[in-house]
Amino acid sequence: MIFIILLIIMAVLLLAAAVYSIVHRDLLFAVMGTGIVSVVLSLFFYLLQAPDVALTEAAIGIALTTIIFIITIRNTTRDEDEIIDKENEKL
Amino acid sequence: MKNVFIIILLVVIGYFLANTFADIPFGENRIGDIESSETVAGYYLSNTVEKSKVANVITAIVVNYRGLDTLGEVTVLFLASTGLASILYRRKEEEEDVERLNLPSSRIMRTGVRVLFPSIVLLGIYVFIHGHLTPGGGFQGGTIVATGFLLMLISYKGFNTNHNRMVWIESLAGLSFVGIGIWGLLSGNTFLENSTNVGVLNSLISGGLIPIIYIVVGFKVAVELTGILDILLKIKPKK
Amino acid sequence: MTIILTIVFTLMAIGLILSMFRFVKGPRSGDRAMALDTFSIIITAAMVLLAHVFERYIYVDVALIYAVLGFVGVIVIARYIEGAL
Amino acid sequence: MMEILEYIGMALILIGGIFLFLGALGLVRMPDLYTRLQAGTKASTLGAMSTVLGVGLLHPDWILKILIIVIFIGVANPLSSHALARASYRKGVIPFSKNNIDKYKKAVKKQIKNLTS
Repeated sequence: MIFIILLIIMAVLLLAAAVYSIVHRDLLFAVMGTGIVSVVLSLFFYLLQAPDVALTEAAIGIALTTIIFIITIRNTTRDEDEIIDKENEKL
Repeated sequence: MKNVFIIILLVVIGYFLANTFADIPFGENRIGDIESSETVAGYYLSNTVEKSKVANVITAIVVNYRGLDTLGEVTVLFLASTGLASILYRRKEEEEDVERLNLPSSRIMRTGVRVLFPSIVLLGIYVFIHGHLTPGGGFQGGTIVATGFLLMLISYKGFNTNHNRMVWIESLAGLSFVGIGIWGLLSGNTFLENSTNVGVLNSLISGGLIPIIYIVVGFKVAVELTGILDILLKIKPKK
Repeated sequence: MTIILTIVFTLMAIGLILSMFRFVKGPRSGDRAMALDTFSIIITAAMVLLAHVFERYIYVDVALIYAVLGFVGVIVIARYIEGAL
Repeated sequence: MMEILEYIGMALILIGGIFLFLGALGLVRMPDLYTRLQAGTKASTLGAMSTVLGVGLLHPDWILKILIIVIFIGVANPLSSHALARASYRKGVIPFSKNNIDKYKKAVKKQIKNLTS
């Protein structure tokens, strides 16, 4: 029973992170969203007793894809300074 | 005129695709019973452990039965790395001193990375040496090693990778993969045939050629990914 | 024994939901990176615990690699935020 | 002997679960980034180490890999948290206004002066 509840909670988290990473306009946050997607997906594979696939997802999805995307964002553009200034004005 | 041509082309392609898909039976169990040894999955599950002495059946499928596919995957990775290098490597000649990092990292991070780097590389090597016993294998181990090198690259300014040595390692690894395959042909079997059955099940030396192929793949993937990350980090961002 | 495992898994699931909340809401990139870090560390602990539930020694390997690789992405994000990459 | 080890291991797992939950709760409840970093790192590091050690006590023949995991968590998690805090401060995120203590400001100013000169 607890197993099924865990699976449902994880599926909801997976969908939330995926939708977040599609919808959000800031590229860095979208990349973090894909990171969370692959973290939860890896736990999914692990729960379904496929450790090989879980290992691949952990090695490639979390580390390598995130890193390559962030280096690509560094080489192109992403506006964050405006966000920080707005937040500091609020405080 | 152009649009009419496109429509005619799409209709022809669609007709042949529909014909092809109509032949595929939907809703039937085409894999068959896994337990019976007449289907492919059943053959793999029942014969792998006895014949080639490999504890991890997935490894045997990836490297032994579908070894030619693995060769193709490694080739794709090699082509991607080569293409990236040939596009981006020219930037270095235009600007004299390419600085990888704008700010130095803190002393805490440098010390931590110096502790973690050898252990991460060792863990990656462990993963691809034990590919036939535990989950993981060449690709995963190579990725972990490349991640360790990336940590070094982003925290130390003076850390550089030797491109000549990397090219040599990559070429040797690719050559020995193909060489193992051709050796199978020369000894009277098929390409990449696992012809030597040495060792006992569940020990480090078992499975014949499978651990050797995984070690070769691990070195190749690690070197290629490190090269890709190094080249990407050396581009100057636009201000 | 089983009741303790149930309690711990429930606590972990609530923790995952809470850090997901912080990830969605968090105003700055630092908050979101922190949520990602907490996510990956909770899942590392959950994987080791699940290896105990499944009684398989091999499954610990996956958690080991997780513990190593989960933080590399966060460090790269931090170096990018700093503008030092 | 084995039963005592099992009881200790189960207690460690329970403590670890509670601390993981508290870390995530602190991530939601704390007012600004630095306090959130503190809650999310200290509590969840202790929780994860304790859970993993508890599993190691339940299965004494797994203890080698378990110890390696514990050491990795203990080194890696504070490292990433430190990098995050430093990056956010350099980027100009202001600490929570109720505590007026900010000792890091002087050090950063001195370092920036050294870098530019």
